Amino acid sequence: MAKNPFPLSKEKLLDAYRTMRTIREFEERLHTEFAKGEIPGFVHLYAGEEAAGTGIMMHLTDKDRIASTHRGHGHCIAKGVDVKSMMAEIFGKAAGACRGKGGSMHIADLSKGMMGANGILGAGAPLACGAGLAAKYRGDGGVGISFVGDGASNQGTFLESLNLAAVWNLPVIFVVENNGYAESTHRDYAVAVDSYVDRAAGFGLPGVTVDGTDFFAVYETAGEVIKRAREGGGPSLLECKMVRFYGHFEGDQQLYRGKGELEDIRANRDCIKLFASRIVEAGVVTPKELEKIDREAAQLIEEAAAFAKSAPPPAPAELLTDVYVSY
Amino acid sequence: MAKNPFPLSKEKLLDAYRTMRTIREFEERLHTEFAKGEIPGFVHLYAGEEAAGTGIMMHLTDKDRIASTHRGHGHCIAKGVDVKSMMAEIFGKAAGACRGKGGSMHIADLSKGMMGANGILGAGAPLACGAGLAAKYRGDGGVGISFVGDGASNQGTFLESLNLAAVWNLPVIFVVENNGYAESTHRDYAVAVDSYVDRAAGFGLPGVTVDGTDFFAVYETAGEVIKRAREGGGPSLLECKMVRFYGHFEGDQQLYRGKGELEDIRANRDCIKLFASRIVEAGVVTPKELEKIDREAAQLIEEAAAFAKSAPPPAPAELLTDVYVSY
Amino acid sequence: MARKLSMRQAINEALDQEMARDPTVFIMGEDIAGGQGGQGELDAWGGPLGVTKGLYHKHPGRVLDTPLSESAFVGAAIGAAACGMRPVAELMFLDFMGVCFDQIFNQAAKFKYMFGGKAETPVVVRAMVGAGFRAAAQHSQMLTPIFTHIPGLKVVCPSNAYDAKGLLIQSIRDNDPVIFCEHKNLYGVETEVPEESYAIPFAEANVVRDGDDATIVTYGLMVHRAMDAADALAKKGIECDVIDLRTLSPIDWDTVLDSVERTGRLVCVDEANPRCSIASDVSAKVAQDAFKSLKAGIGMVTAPHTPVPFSPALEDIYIPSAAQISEAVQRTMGK
Amino acid sequence: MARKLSMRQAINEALDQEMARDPTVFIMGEDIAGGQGGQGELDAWGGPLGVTKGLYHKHPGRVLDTPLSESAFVGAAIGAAACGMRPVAELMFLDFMGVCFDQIFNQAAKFKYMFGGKAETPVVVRAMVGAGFRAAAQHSQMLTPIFTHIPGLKVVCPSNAYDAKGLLIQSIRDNDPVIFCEHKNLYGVETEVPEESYAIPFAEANVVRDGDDATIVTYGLMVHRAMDAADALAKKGIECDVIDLRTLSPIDWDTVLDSVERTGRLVCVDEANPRCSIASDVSAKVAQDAFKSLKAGIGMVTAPHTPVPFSPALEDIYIPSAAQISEAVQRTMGK
Ligand SMILES: Cc1ncc(C[n+]2csc(CCOP(=O)(O)OP(=O)(O)O)c2C)c(N)n1
Ligand SMILES: Cc1ncc(C[n+]2csc(CCOP(=O)(O)OP(=O)(O)O)c2C)c(N)n1
Ligand SMILES: [Mg+2]
Ligand SMILES: [Mg+2]
Repeated sequence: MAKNPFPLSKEKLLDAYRTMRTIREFEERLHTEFAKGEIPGFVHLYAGEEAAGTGIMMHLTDKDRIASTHRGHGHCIAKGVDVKSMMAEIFGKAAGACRGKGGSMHIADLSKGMMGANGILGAGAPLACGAGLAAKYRGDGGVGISFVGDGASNQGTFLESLNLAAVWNLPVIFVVENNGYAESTHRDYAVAVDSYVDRAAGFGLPGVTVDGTDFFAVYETAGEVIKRAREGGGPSLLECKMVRFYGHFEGDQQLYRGKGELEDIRANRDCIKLFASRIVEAGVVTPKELEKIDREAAQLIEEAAAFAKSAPPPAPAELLTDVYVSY
Repeated sequence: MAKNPFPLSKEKLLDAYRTMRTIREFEERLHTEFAKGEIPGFVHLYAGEEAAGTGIMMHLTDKDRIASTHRGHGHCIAKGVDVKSMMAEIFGKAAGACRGKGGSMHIADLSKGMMGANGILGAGAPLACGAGLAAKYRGDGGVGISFVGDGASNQGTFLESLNLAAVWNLPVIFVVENNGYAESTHRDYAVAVDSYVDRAAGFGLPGVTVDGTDFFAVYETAGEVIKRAREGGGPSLLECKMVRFYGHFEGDQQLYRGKGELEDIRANRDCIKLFASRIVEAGVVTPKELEKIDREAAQLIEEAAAFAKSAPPPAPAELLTDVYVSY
Repeated sequence: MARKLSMRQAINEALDQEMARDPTVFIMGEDIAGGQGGQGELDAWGGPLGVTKGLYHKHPGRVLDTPLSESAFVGAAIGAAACGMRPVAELMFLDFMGVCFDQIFNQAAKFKYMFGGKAETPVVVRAMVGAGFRAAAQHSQMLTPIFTHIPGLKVVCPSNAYDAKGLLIQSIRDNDPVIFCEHKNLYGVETEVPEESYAIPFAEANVVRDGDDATIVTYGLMVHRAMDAADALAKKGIECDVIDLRTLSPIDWDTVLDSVERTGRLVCVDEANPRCSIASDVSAKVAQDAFKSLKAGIGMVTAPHTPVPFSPALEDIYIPSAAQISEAVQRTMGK
Repeated sequence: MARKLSMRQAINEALDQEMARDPTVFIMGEDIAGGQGGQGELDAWGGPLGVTKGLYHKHPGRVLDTPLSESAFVGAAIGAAACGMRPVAELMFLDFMGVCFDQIFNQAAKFKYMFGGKAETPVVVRAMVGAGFRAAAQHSQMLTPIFTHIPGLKVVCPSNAYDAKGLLIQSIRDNDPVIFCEHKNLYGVETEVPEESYAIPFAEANVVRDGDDATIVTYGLMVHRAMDAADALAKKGIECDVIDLRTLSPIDWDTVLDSVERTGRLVCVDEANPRCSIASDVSAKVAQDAFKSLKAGIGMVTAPHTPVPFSPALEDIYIPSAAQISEAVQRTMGK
């Protein structure tokens, strides 16, 4: 085997691959199940964007907390939320991560530092500031990570949070997942600056843009900004330029895409393929090792889907639990 | 008389002086009346900041619209709102600009393009965008001007508006009136960038900072950005660095100010004194001419105060008018 | 008038006709056309549920896609309204009000009063409401009571395509800010809708069924559940007035009070949560002004005091049902 | 217990004692200390009305001044609460909710339910409410009904210093998000307040006066108007129960229903606007569950359906008065 030229051990590289493959399998399975009419509600898939969530989350432990978006499955999986319980949640079952009450847009697992997917754009940013504030109070070295899309980067809640984190010097990273679209609207229609680094600068935050389909670029840059935050160096903004493989939500025909655009990104900007060929070409891992993980991921998702489908729905009494009911 | 080296005719210079003096008299009178307990509610004075509002408003006509702040008296006067009706409003009288229903924080006169003082920080920014949008629709060359304080510049509503105006290329100017304080908190605690020009850049807007106590600096720069907006060149941000002569609101002891700070700004950064000495020293106007205006302004305010005090309050039936009452 | 339209089409037609009639009308919202800035189709979406589809090409320059900044664009609509335009802003889901509520309740709603009658703000904010879409807690709320509470706002919630067209046209012509609530589960439901333009006045409730035994007061999707309940009750010999309020603010008290004075029994049905709801509001009014006519305690059927659950198993029992309504009516009859 | 404190002091003491007791408690808000970043005094304000004065130096690092960004800092308080802290965020005027409502009603209020019980959000949002300060339409609203409508929020509104201390301590210890409403016209009013820490449980209304002829239900400043009315009525031989709800959500229905079952007459008093108000909510509950006991139509005394006017001449008649309350009581007695 060749010498490992990467900033991660072989084991960690395989971990990263497994996380990305698991997310991809998860999302592709949802795509199929949704088309079959098996899944209720709105489902936003993270397929194509796996390298970003994975590259960032590899630096985190359970005491680090993330606030996610409507497109949260990938973040959940990378943060260690149980895949079966996620699948059951999305199918609306009692065994779901949120006992079926949240669904795709509201998966959370506080014990893993996952503060929730969020149906409201930009809403996670102050929550991540709160996580950073709590960590600062406790002095436990934890960080808060806020995810936001290119479209949601125009929400006042997010923008205020950039300032708050800067003036309070919070250990918070604002990740802008720039996949080029907000629903059907192109990013360039809705944002008048070329780079989010400029926007960060407008609030006094260091910012950096990386190719979000390049796992290593994300991993290394995230490592730097997270380390700085842990050491009291304050917040940063990290823009990941990435691509979305499916529609905004399931059911979207994507007529707004240019001709050949989807084919092109799938062929040339598939972060998992890119990652796999890098580590294989460097001779650090073998195709066989990856294939094994592929099979295991497929198996895991198959099990999760079977589990979710056969699991019972929440009992009617669940309607009134988990909230103060005064009426 | 010497040749006029200023960008304004002598007549216009005297107009500007009159506006500023009128604002100053108005505010000083309120200060006195408030101390005597004659004025209800919260009153925020614009004294010390006159050059900014005046220098900007001299470029506007009634079809240009402004959205003001809680510190709105100066904007109103400079935009041509009747001083007597303003005074009556602040005293809560039926003859007030808003028939006594609005008070100091809600003076408006749509016929003058004054869309209202506003009790909610940052709330005027989208309204000014709306004014710009309406002007753009009509193609009438009008502009919308949004005023916001240094503190309110951290409101999401304001920040979103910068982006909206940029991506829609609206004829809107965002004026940041940076008087160094938000209530008792210093600007530098709450904003992590040195200049609002950086913040504007983060949204793709040209920005410029001027000495807001220098009437001519404001006047010339405002002229440029307003002209550009009228011609379809889009929005700008204009930061005016200025000083507040009184407390945040009347009653504020200002213990948060540094020793000698108030004395210093009053002595050295009084925009009216600075303006007067510039135009007198240039030999364009005489002290006598200014004194005459001083007397007239004092007289006007005296009359306005007398009018306001003796005016009757709104009739009880007014409680239920001007709103749909369904209950 | 045999032509049938879905509520989605009726709303589209109302917007289309008002834009054609009045050059100051324009519409804006997120992906209200769609495809802006990209390489593909323009008007790719016509709003997430396709309600505004087709208007972009028909009314060039008057269908504005917005960045995802509700405070800014809803506020801009309000500002433009104060400057003489008649904008219709789409908030997508009314649940998103939380990021722009100030512009609605402290600005638009208050201008006229605060400014002593010297301002008009003829803006319409359209938004989807209601549960049943498996869209979970942040995309399924009614929230109508919150807007109804605020003086200066008008609140409209049609139950069918015909009303939707006429009420939306009225909303656009009205000089006050209007919150126009579209139940997402009614978009596909068809009724006969005349092609010509017509306006339905506010504060005129619709008695959609007559009966002398009890009065059911409701609005929106719940009108259909109430009709189902009334049908079932009729089989048991109980005949109900079913009142579709259509507008919640202003509200047509006369129709409600007249009916209760005749029937002596009232059940208020609301898909919103119970506390400080439309159901409690109507109940209180009747308990105040028609107490003497009441033969029994008022019945209320509302969603429970919980967020909207995601799981279909729970959401289906969250939404008030025809069975609950008919039980409530029977309770008022001592059964 | 002869020591008297104003409500302002009582709130300050509650914050002080809870911060001393529990290291996870901290407070934040605009100018909550004041003077940050400047050359002059720190803790220069202690909040715009001085409520938090003195805490800054007593609890170093735990009194955080914020930029003027309510969504960000209220949201940060909520986020910190979800991470095990017990923050108390001051929103200054509850009227400012419009710029941060999403964080309160879609985030804090819903976490526990949406996440299947796997999250707690023990945050308190303190804010001033109410009219009478000549602060006009955007700084004088009650807005309590809006928060009461939302499942997952608890809503507290004390009428005096004693209750304020005990209820605030309970609010901080409670595991749900609490909206703590402080009537600005009560800050200066003194009552006896024990020095030691004590918590007043939620959903325990206070019967502040006994009488068998009619029940007056209210909260906040209106408790004082209701007491004045009851005093005046007593002189005419009419004796009223006056119920101070103290917490609006959860609410103590038992005390209300018990009283009405005894008196048979109800007047609900609310400083909020009438539609979908606390007054209508209580009226509806009684019309539903204690109808048989009612001897007369329910009376409601609320602010009118208008924004709060600035002019003292108008504001004074906007706020419900003792005279209106006593007239309403007399009306229920057929007088
Ligand atoms: C406050 C708010 N406004 C609008 C929406 C509706 N919405 C959901 S996702 C979305 C597009 C988000 O785009 P982006 O932030 O780029 O994220 P992406 O979907 O590309 O991951 C919109 C408009 C929402 N959920 N919340
Ligand atoms: C949304 C909102 N938050 C808080 C306040 C309370 N408030 C009124 S004025 C003010 C300070 C504003 O400072 P700045 O924007 O610098 O304006 P200045 O008073 O200095 O002119 C604050 C916090 C408010 N009115 N609205
Ligand atoms: Mg995107
Ligand atoms: Mg300032």
